[in-house]
Amino acid sequence: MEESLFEAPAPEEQERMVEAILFASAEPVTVAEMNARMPHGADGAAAVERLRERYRGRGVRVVRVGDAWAMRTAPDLGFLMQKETVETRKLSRAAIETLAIIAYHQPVTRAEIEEIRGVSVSRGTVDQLLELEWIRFGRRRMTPGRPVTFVVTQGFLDHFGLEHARDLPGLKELRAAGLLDNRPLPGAGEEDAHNEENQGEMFEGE
Amino acid sequence: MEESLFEAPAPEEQERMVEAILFASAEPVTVAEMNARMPHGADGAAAVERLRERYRGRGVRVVRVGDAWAMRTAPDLGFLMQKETVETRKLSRAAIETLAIIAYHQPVTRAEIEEIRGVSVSRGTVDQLLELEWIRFGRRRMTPGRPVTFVVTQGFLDHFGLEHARDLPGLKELRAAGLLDNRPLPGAGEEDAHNEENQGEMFEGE
Amino acid sequence: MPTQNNDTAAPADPFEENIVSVEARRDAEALIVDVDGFEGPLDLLLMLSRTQKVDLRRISILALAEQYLGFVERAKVLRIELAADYLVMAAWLAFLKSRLLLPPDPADEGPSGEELAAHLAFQLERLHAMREAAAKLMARDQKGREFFVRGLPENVSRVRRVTYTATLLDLMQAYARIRTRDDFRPYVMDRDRIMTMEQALERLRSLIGFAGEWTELSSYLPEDWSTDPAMRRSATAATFAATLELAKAGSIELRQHDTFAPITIRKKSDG
Repeated sequence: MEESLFEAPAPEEQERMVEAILFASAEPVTVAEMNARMPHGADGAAAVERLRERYRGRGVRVVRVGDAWAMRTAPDLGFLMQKETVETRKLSRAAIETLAIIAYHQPVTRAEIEEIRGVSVSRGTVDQLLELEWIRFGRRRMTPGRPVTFVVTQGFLDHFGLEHARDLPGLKELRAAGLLDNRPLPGAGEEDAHNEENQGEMFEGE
Repeated sequence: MEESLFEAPAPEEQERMVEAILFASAEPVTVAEMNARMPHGADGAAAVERLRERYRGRGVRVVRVGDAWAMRTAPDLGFLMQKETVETRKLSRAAIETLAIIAYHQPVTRAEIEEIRGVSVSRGTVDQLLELEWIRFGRRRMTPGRPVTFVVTQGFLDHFGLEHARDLPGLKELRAAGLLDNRPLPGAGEEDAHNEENQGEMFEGE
Repeated sequence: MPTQNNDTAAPADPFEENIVSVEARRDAEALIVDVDGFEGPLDLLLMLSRTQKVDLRRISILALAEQYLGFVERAKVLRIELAADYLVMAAWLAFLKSRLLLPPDPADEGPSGEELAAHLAFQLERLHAMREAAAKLMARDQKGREFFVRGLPENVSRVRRVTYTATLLDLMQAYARIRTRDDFRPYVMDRDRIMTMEQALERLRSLIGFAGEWTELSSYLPEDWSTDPAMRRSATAATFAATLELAKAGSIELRQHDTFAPITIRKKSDG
């Protein structure tokens, strides 16, 4: 193939380019935009039509959205997509603190968690962590009242990319790694923790 | 061919399904997850191999990332994507070197990183790499003090387009030259008890 | 051809003779000025080793040690402050140099000069190799730079499931926050066996009216506070502070005959 400064890329190459552009774009892309991004002389309109043909009957389709183009999964395969539409929210501070205490101190009773956090642990917090399958009940403690203990699960280890909870760095290591600020964290005071608890175990959205 | 109520979908249909699943996800998807989402009896591993062949030479590729798979645009078309480029935080030289040492020597302790670089790992370097999710904690080393170790993640492989940690550039040569050995200072005691463990664990899993 | 890779050919004055060419000398001077640019002694040694222009595996550690010591010497002349680890390395290299130059003492235990030199050479080679590996790594095609992920989020399903997520950093920071909360607490006294000066003052005020004669200070301590040593100390200090306060206000007089003698107080007659 001849290489020229002003020669347009081969049709197959233009098709590849449109394919990559549509795949990576966060928004549907107009033909004008494609042409602007491709080398001089490329014909986005023709390329996108060929691409649409190529994807006919595949698991992914090239679809027209207004005067722009986009790639979408085939509608008949929507049942496979449930996992892609989960909404993720950040855990509340109460929940993450409770989880951290369980991870570092397991097996640990509710009373022990409360002692470490300095505030009572609401039912909702523990329920949520149980529901997420990040914690489970451990063996009962052989002390008066035989309280249940909590431990972290395999799901917890998977989520946090750990092989074992004992691989979590200790306080000294956190400090050495610079993960522990030596200045007060915003709102690290105790009244603050109480406040939060009073407001109910609300989950902060992202 | 067996007749069954739970017969798996035809191979072409399985390929379409894997195509849709990979296409929809920005993150790599494991074969186990594909199988869990596809109808009973489907073979994600075989389907994804066929899909990889189909996309060979296209503007989008099917790539392996550890034990997972993902779709990514072809690297030679990067020039079309200027709009998509997210300006990533520039890593310091210390962070880049620390990352390379973790990748090539994993699992590696902080003390070993410092020994190799000849300076202490500065505050925030490890923090930054953890935040990028390029490194994570590995198993604790079974030596006095049981120090935590660092290993690279699937996110690291994904970012640098590596199938496995063993595909790191020049790894074999470095190992052959003995440059990945943990050689203690002569007369500095037998701190190399973990050497064996080191070699065994290297580039296993993930 | 390398000029300095023979360990036995040590120049008479290493600080002068070590740097042969004008170019190398200029390089070395640039090093001095740029000392802040180095990440520690090993980094500096690696840079110095380049002036030998040989394969790192064939480098002369003796020559390198001399270069380094020369560097430290010139830094001293130029009154450039070197960090402690540079000086530690200098001391170690001076030791290594003497080991390499002197015939081995059979009574001497520990590794030989050659073994130590070989280890240093290994460290330099390894650091160099890691730098090259890092450069190769960064030169690879990277996500978001050469290749890209799917840009358009899928919205095909009506099924919405909320999951909660947290990162490892969140977890560790939460734990650190709890465990270090006490560090950040404003300073408060929460020992309970403490008598405050206010308490002592109140007690003294009510008692002092009866003290027309000189009375020992210790007799003013509350009875139940004199048994426990910790409580006695606290009560004594508080009561003494309170007497000073009352003396300042002019309501009592205060005297002590000798160092460590008992302190006595009495009500000021016209107070």
